[in-house]
Amino acid sequence: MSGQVAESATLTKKDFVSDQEVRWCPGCGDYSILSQIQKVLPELGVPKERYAFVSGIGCSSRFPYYMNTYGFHTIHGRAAAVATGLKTARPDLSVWVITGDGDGLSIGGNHLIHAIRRNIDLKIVLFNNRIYGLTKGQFSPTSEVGKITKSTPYGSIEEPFNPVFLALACNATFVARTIDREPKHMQQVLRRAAEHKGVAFVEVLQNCSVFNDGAFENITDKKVKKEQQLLLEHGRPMRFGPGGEKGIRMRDLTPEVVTLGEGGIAEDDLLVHDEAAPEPTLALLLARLGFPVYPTPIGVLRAVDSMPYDRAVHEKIAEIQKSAGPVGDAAMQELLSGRATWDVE
Amino acid sequence: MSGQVAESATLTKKDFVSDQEVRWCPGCGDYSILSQIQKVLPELGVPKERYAFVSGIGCSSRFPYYMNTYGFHTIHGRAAAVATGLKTARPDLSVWVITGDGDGLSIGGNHLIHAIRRNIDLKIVLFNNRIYGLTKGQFSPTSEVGKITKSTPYGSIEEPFNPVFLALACNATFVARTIDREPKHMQQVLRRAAEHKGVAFVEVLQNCSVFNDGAFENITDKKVKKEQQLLLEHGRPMRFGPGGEKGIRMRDLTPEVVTLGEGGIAEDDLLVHDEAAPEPTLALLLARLGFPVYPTPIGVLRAVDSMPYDRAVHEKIAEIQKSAGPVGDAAMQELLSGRATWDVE
Amino acid sequence: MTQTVQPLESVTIRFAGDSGDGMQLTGTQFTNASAIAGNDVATFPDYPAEIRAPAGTLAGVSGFQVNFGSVDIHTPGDELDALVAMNPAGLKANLDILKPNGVIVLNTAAFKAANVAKAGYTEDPRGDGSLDAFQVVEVDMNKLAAAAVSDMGLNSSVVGRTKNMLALGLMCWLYERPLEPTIDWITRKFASKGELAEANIRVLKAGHSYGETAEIFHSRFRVEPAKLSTGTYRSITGNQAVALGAVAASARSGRPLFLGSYPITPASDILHELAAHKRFGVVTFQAEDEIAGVCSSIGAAYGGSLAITTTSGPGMALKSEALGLAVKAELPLVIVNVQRGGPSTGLPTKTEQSDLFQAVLGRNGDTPIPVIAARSPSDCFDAMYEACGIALEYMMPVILLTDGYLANGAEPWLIPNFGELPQLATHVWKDADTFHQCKRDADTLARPWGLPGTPGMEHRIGGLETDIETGNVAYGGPNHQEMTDLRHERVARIARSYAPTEIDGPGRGGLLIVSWGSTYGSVRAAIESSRGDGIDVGHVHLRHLSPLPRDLGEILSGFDTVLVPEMNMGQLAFLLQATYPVRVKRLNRVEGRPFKRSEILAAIREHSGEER
Amino acid sequence: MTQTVQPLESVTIRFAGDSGDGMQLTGTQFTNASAIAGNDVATFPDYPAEIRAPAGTLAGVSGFQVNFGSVDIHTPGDELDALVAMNPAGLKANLDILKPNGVIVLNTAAFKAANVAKAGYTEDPRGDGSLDAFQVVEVDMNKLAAAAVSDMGLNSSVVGRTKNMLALGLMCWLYERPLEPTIDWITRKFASKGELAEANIRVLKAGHSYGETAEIFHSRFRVEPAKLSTGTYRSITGNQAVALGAVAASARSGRPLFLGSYPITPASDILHELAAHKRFGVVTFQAEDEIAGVCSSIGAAYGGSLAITTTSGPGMALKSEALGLAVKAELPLVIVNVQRGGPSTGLPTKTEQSDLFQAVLGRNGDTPIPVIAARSPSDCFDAMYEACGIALEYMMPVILLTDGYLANGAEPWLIPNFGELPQLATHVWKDADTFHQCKRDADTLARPWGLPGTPGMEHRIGGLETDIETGNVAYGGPNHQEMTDLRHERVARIARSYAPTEIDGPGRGGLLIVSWGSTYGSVRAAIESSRGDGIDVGHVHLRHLSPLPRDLGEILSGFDTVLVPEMNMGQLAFLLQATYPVRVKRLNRVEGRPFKRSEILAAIREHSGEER
Ligand SMILES: Cc1ncc(C[n+]2csc(CCOP(=O)(O)OP(=O)(O)O)c2C)c(N)n1
Ligand SMILES: Cc1ncc(C[n+]2csc(CCOP(=O)(O)OP(=O)(O)O)c2C)c(N)n1
Ligand code: SF4
Ligand code: SF4
Ligand SMILES: [Mg+2]
Ligand SMILES: [Mg+2]
Repeated sequence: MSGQVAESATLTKKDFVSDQEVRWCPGCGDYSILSQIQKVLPELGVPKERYAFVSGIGCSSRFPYYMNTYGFHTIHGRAAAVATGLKTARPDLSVWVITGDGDGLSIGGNHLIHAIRRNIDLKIVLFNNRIYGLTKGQFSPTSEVGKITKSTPYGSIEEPFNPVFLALACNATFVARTIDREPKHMQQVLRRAAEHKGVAFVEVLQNCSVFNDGAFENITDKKVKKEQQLLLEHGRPMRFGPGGEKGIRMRDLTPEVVTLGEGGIAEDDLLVHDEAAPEPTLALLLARLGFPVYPTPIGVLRAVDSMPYDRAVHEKIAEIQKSAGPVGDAAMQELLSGRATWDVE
Repeated sequence: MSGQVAESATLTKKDFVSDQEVRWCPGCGDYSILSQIQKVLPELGVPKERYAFVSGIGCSSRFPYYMNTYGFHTIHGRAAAVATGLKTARPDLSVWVITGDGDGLSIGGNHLIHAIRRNIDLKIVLFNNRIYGLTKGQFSPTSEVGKITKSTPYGSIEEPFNPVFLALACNATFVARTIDREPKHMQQVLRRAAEHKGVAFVEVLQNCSVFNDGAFENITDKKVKKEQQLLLEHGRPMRFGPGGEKGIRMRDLTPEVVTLGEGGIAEDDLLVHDEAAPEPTLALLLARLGFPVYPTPIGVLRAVDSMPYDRAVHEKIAEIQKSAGPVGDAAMQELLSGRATWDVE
Repeated sequence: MTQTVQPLESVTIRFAGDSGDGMQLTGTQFTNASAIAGNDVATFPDYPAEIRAPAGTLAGVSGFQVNFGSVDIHTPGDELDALVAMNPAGLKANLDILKPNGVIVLNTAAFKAANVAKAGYTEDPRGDGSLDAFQVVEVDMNKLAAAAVSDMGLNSSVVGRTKNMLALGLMCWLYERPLEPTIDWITRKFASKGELAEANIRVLKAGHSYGETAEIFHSRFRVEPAKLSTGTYRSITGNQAVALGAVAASARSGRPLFLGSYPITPASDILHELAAHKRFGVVTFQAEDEIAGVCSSIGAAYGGSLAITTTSGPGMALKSEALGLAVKAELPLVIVNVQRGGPSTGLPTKTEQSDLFQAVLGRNGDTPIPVIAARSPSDCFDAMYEACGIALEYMMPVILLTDGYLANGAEPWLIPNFGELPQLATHVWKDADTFHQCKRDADTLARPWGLPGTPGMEHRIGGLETDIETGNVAYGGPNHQEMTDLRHERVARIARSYAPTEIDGPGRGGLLIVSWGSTYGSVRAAIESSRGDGIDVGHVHLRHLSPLPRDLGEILSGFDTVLVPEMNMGQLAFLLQATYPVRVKRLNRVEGRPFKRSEILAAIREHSGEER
Repeated sequence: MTQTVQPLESVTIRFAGDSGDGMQLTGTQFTNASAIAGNDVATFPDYPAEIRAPAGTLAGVSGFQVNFGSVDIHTPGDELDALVAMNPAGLKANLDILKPNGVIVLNTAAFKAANVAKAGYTEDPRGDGSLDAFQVVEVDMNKLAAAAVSDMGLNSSVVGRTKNMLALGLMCWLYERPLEPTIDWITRKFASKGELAEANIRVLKAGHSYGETAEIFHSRFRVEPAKLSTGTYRSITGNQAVALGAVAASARSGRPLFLGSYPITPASDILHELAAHKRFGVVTFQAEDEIAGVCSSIGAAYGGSLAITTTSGPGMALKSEALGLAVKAELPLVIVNVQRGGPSTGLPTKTEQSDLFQAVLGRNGDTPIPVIAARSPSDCFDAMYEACGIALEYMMPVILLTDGYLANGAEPWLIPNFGELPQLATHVWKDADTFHQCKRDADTLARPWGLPGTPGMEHRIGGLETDIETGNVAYGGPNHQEMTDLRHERVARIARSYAPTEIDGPGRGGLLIVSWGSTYGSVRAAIESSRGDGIDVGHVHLRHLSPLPRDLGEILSGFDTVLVPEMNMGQLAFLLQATYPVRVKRLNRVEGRPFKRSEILAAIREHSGEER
């Protein structure tokens, strides 16, 4: 987000809670995401009125109604496109896109990849529950092969998208992943996303308690999470496991799970996370790790600097305006007249 | 392409030339692509009537009219979606998608990435001229930053897509790149694409002589091509340069241009191409190489086996039909009746 | 003990509770039991757009209304004879449509102070006199359910979820419905979870026994079987009927069925239903969006499938560009639009008829497409079958309009004999020697369907204008005029094949009602009532919205007043006025529900005095 | 030598050649020279959909027709006084509209046997008698051009590309047009390529001198300046005028201009034009598709911009879903549809008026949107300015229809005084204390425009139905009815502000012609002719297609016959009949070009005998 920092020191979570009853199912992971965003926003030093939440259609996309900020619940799949216009017209706002795996990756896939490619300074939070919730349980572009749903009674045969992987292929300047059940981690990631200048793409693994309950259990469950989550920290070697006894090492171009101490493996042998690497090679490698062979990377995969689109647009305009001189009635008249005129008397 | 091989031994290029006058500009790279495809098809052992060419809208998309095969010139951006339906309904056909950088990556981006993700057995040939030709010269999603076009009189500020990189992020099972000016190479690549079972994505660097002349000069020009093109060959070390004296070596995760012999570097030190690697790591790395730091990889970046979507669909149907018994009037009557009926007398 | 049994002609009841209370399922089972008992039925499922809006609130109320009778039933009923309220919100949301002295069965377990407040009551309605005009029956459904399964050792949340079966059992007792269909269904549904099956069945029976033993009702009610035509029936919803119509048309035309679709309420169930019919060679493709849905179908049609695509209003809007391609390329295709409340996302779970303009006129260019509409849930089968037939016979896209009410509503369906369904001819061309893409059928002007894969018939089609003789791309003006005229003529000719328009009632005279789509039932019901009152009016119900029937103009001119009731702002009325020299009266209601009989009746009374 | 000079009232000439021959540019320069010479002008650029169709073929012919005169010029002319044929195909493609005894100037260098054959001639037309009825002037343009620059050492392909300047110079001589405007333009265009500038200027002058010195014409022609209103003029195309209208409306409303658009013929030039106006704070966003084009504009409108989106038919179809959102969310937005031939991709470079249905009725739900249309290239400025004004005043999307003919056609424009353009008011709300999103303006019923970034006015909007009082999501039936009624009333009220409808000619009587959009010119021309013949008919030209003017019904009822000429199959005719108790006569022509005066004249003659 851009915009000056105003006197917003006194904002609290409460300021971001709207008067609308929250209408998600009991146990839905969306509640946690709402709560974390409401907690993080007051800390960012942005005046409340500068926030605008734009969403598409889906359970997740009801989000803006619950935020006491400016909000626009648009149409299915188009949040990124609407937000692109809003942010390009109004770079002073902090514009957040709330979308689902269906909204953002199925019908809205094109707008998403183009918004990321352009590096529009949007904070895109994709609630990935690997299902269409609002339409009552069809498979989505992130559903796993073999998934039985209302529209795939014999099991899905489609290879799913990996959202962070796809975002990286669009040259995303900020890519992260977090989990509905990990409030602290989510807050950290959201804060980082908010502070990034340029597009920030955040995938949140979100449980749909009604149509896809337990979809992420194998990595989020308390009992396995230490084994199954690889917490990324910039500049730190990649360790995981209950006591941090495991790690990731590279063998040529293939990452490998190793146990520290075994076969003489020391921390120095491990891959070190570098979210700021100019090339996305490491981030791409990380994006592909996951259950069952690897732990699933959680945290910021990539964060690099690049001029946001919306700022570039307005800098160019300002530059031209500066050199062309003030725009007044005379300039307008000149514009209307064009180059070649003649008089009739 | 699938389908049995019929007696098509006698087919020649001429059989694939339609009676329509070709209406591209003089010097357009599209002519070469047309010619190479017309040369390759007769060699594939597929009966002529099994070929169907589906395109969107653009100069490139006029392609089907010039092929004496079945052809469908659809609407802007939707070729991949139309072809998906055709191939899924008719796996016996060899279905080719002809698209442009605007048609396939701008308006049609979503259908393209989903077709690739699903591994539908389509042969997708993307004519990348980094411009909108048919609408007379606006920038496209592959145009470079700074490009001055009709719609960007002050230069484009958008980071372009890298088509092969994007395709790889959709888990493409076959990805290749070739050049309008390199007929032999293009033929090889097209043949490989045709023989691949599953989606084959081929980017052709194509010169638009009217609106973007010379866009690829810096890698395709005779004078520089040996320096600037990295010809990929499966299982072979990556060498390039007029006498093959240069090569690509990995330094941790970063590829590096080296000169053989210098500093004791031998062929063994070079990266060896492996198009069949189960993980796309190498292909992703290659996809990102290019002017001015690296030579541009040309050839097959990735080719791995995976069940095509259309085949999976029909195998499932066949399996169910086998176990459920023949479908006749009785089965239809059962279907209409459903589970619970009652009689009124 | 013995209770009296009171005979009734028809009854309307509604189950209402939280979105999580299983009301849709309960209502469906009660409907099936009623149908199997031989009644005619009509249903109205009515649920919120959220999956589970906050428990206990008005926003979260899910309702299922069913009207069943020994007479012809045309609508789900204007007013309720009985309301089953699983919680205070379910009561509050529906009290205004309960008849005076109607029955309220309420679950006392849900009338805790907190629930009462959540429903927006300041006081418990059971104590504030607001229910005095009704017969209130208080039942602690949770307790009775728990008792019925007390020895099974189930956890309490599982037990809680069976309470809808208690309500169902009780209502089945009250209206003498058989339990067997529900028991069968439970057994099938929980086949792999024997414990759940047993629990549900026990609670169902407990509800029934409770009616029998506890002296809570003064009498039971009997609704004799309706005098339906003889034959074998099933209960069917509009969405199911559309799906079956497509499979049947595929079988009868010999063209494999392909559905390219993107889920959207209230159309998704067609996709779900067809996805299960792989045995019949059905290919379903869940596309990435509606555009890919229709485009994949266009591709499949090009390849020789009977191709269809299903959607609702907003999705239909997205398909409009591609429909132009189907028109230009002359490919057979059926587009089903299950209409819902608009504009924009609007009221996604509520019914409306406001996409008629879009269907008939909503495309760029001069791009006519035939439009037909279904009138009842079971009629969706016939309408779909006919739509497929027109598409194949005329080689063009056809739009079928249904709506949310038809899609989810159920009624008894006299199962057709598959073998007697008319064969559907196609224009698949086999002979390469005589093939030319512009050689048209003299009657329908359809072009031949030259399928890829056929040796010697290679040709190209596309969205650019083409020469009328050669099929090659052609930009000439006179040719474009001829092609445009041809496209109009091709559609216009369809009307030649319509049966003469049926007029219910007098063929000329004072008032004529013209209706289309799902208003059929309400209009029929109102006209029957008005005839009872001695007011006879004519009624034409249109299946074909475009092209309109050739004899319609003359029919309209035979009446002094034409009244068009629609669940929109007057779209058919507009089309009629544009087409015929007639001015029509409009009755428009967009309240997300079918017309009430009484609303139409009032309009009949008003306008039948208008003879000049 | 001296030639005679023959005075003429108006002249129509056409430049025709290969797509690569620069005919559009040549025609444009001739037009500008004519305008600067004080004539009224109308132009008709007519080019193929391919960038460079095969050289020498009929498919590759690009034409530019211009009609200029000392009298009011309304159309580009039915028939040609002179045809400049740069090659045999250019000759063949246009001979049928050349007047008997008309002038043909042809480039002999292009009449090689191969070219003659490519054009589809079996014999050189110069020898087969087919040109006998015309005055043929043969000029070896290539040779003359080469001679003019022989000492410059240019390569021959560069020289070849100057031959259009030879033709231009020659025609300027023949019609006494000044060369200066063209010389100025060449100088600017090739500012950085001095050699090219010089070559082009030399060849242009060589053409002029050739006319002067070679005895090829019997006389020159003089067309005196037209009696236009006094003031300063420029030549302007419809696309330019739309762009300027938008910038002016932005300046006069104080809202920054945002254009989200995707290129499409014939609308792309509006994007090109606006992309150049960053100085005026204009933000142009070339979106990934038309949906993103309109959605980004919706986002910008939400953020407080004067947002517009520009497209043509197929792109318009793609935008229809999002337009529903703009209606529901009540955001100001102007959608410009530069119509072209349909259906589907159709005739991308040809004009048509067949998107009227789509504009007025082509959306899901009951979703009214005001629609206005421009009638001439320069009128696009006023129409766009008005569209922006309505959008801002009523807080709703507005559709502006132009077409391919208006978009590319040029005419003299009396440049308005910027300071005198009406100020455009907006509903931007500043005061948080009094803000409520549902508090409507009593007159327009517009909601306040509460811009993000304003402290204390945080609120949510969206595409679901909302409560009329609170603005919260609401699924209730009666509320939906009220909101639907409100949306209709909001649009209906716009008609209150229209000036009384102007009737050209008698206010009642026999025949009334009702036209809209670009047919204006042809109808005016025909009516002027018919008046000359003593047949006086009334003429109403509609700027507002929806809502229609309140006084239109009465006007229509005052005539015996209403004739509606349209470049479509009768779309306005249909809307009029639907709205008023009137039956209209249709004159429909879809040939990818404007009506000829003669076509309308014939219809006037036919129908003016129809008084009853
Ligand atoms: C144009 C259009 N197509 C389809 C729909 C129906 N629809 C609403 S939400 C949705 C998918 C929701 O999935 P997701 O984005 O994953 O959100 P979730 O409900 O899972 O949070 C669909 C298909 C719609 N509202 N509009
Ligand atoms: C729906 C729609 N939008 C826009 C267009 C206009 N259009 C036609 S081709 C094209 C882009 C062509 O670019 P590309 O795909 O790169 O093809 P090329 O001409 O360069 O081969 C556009 C924008 C259209 N025909 N239809
Ligand atoms: S359906 Fe799933 S995603 Fe939607 S609100 Fe319920 S639990 Fe959450
Ligand atoms: S405009 Fe460019 S891409 Fe199109 S035909 Fe001409 S040279 Fe080829
Ligand atoms: Mg989801
Ligand atoms: Mg291109």
